[in-house]
Amino acid sequence: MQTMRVPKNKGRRGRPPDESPAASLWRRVDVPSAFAPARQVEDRILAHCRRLAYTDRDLFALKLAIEEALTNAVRHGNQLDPHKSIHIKYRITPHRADVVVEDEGGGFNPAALPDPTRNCRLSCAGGRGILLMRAFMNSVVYNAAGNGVTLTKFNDAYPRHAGLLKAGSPEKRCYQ
Amino acid sequence: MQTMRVPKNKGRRGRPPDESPAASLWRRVDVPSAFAPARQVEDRILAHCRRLAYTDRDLFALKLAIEEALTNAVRHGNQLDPHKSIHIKYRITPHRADVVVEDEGGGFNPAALPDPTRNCRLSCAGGRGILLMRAFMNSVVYNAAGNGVTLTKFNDAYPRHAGLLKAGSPEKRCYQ
Amino acid sequence: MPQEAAHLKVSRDGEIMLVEFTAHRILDEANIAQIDDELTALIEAEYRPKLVISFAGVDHLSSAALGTLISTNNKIRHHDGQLRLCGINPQIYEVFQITRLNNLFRIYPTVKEAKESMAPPTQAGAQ
Amino acid sequence: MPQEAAHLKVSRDGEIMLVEFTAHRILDEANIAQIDDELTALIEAEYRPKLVISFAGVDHLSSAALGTLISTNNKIRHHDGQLRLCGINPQIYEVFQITRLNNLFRIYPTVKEAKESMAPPTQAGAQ
Ligand SMILES: Nc1ncnc2c1ncn2[C@@H]1O[C@H](COP(=O)(O)OP(=O)(O)O)[C@@H](O)[C@H]1O
Ligand SMILES: Nc1ncnc2c1ncn2[C@@H]1O[C@H](COP(=O)(O)OP(=O)(O)O)[C@@H](O)[C@H]1O
Repeated sequence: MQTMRVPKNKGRRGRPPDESPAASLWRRVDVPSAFAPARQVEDRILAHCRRLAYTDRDLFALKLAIEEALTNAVRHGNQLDPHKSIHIKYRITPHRADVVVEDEGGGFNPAALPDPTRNCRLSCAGGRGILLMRAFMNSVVYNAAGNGVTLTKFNDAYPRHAGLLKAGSPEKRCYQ
Repeated sequence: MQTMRVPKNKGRRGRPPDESPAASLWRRVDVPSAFAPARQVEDRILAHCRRLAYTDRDLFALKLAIEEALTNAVRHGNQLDPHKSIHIKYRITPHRADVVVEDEGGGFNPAALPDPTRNCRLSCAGGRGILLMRAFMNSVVYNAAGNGVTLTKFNDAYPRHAGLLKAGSPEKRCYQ
Repeated sequence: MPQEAAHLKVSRDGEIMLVEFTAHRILDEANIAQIDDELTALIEAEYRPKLVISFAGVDHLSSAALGTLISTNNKIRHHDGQLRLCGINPQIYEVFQITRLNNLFRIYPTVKEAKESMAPPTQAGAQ
Repeated sequence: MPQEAAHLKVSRDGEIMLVEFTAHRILDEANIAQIDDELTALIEAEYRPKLVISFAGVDHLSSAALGTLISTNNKIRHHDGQLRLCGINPQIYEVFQITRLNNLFRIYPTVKEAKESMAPPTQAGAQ
């Protein structure tokens, strides 16, 4: 699995990744760095996807990936500092959902993470969040600083993409 | 624990680290990259130390550290290639034993090793050789390339050093 | 006699304790920390803990929840105990496969099979 | 009935197998690979292996030997078995302390204490 990083000039808290005419569909919400307010936004995103007839599997995958991204933003990024914020952007269309989660921390290098699936690491308690995001999303892209991540999930029920694009092989697609 | 590296100009298979008048005490032996011939040299070194009244603890420590260095040279350095050699140099005096083990491999960066004593790595089978060398020697110094290591052990029974220098705190001394 | 705890429902069958979750989702760090405390208390009260954890009714979990399961497993093994998981729905089972944790945990379809996989309390003396 | 193997001496006391080393030194990669094979065979022949490994007479070991002990421990735990180490001399015990493996293994001074620390085969039915 690999991570694609946004080029530097699109750095932290820049504009949303898509500047096409459809960019007006982006919503932006800043919430205090805590689980409860972040989860309200998550619930809104999922409700939106449910209305647009995303599959149950898509909803499971999105919930899981957004949870992991938010947890990392609160814990690793903002280091549980209640004075910091999380910046969430999302764009939901009938065929794809993009969710950007940014924190106010110093970021990290996702390419340097150890592989938690190696036998002798199986009994280590942590380090599986990013693995799960990558496995369940169509694409997981960190910005250059590492303090923002864009999750993308296609609606598996949307005809145009049916068969063409499947979750679980994010390395095959890179778009921004 | 930290590792001191020899400056680059003393690079691989250079001269022994000590070029003082006592340098004549250095012995050099090249052996085929296999455990049996390497261990003959090891036995000679230990017999020498025993004759010079090194303590039992010193002998245990030296045997352990030399074993680990040789194993790493054969396995990781020369990658079990029987056509390669191991280059051993040693200088034994009544108060200190220096042993240099060099292989013909590409080396590595000892500073980048994970810590095997962390709880969640305890059940991983490998990665304790260098930790043990460092703990049992007075000094463990890798060359810049990482394909040669100099082990130093003081004779604990030698009066001049008694009390002054103790095994198990290699970071406190750096000499070459 | 079932005991009620905030996040876990625990019932005993001889030496074996069956643990069920009271929530459908095991996601939140704060809840997970409490689940961890409850599991630790359960384990430490036993000489050689035998736990079956049922995921029946659980439809979401996070990597933090996996972390708690792993440390529970480590504690139980250190006390020569046994841990079995069961009732994991297919979507959550995928989480175990992706992380390869199906190789760490002993996972059974039902509570019954999980219990049967544990040794009887007496090997010779039973019946 | 003690069985003789190349590198290990194995004797049985009820459910418990006592493993002793025939050499004073457990250093050599080749020997260690064979020791690993012998231990694996022992474990796989048991339903729920209970091993006491005695280090009496062993005066040297290497990090490769520690690796074999760790993977033996992993296998035994995966089979819900129990492993105890004993008879470790002070110099070798230092190796366990430096590596913090004294936190992974259950270590006892003598074979007797190691055996006693394991559960009796029947908990209620004994005597
Ligand atoms: N937003 C972030 N800011 C800084 N570091 C992060 C962030 N997200 C992840 N990390 C780093 O990546 C590591 C792996 O993250 P993850 O796979 O989610 O597992 P876990 O959170 O259990 O450690 C974290 O331990 C942390 O060091
Ligand atoms: N001579 C060497 N040449 C190349 N790599 C080495 C050498 N010695 C050690 N290493 C590297 O350092 C790692 C740690 O070595 P060590 O602590 O002895 O543990 P182990 O040999 O069990 O892995 C090795 O896995 C290897 O990657």
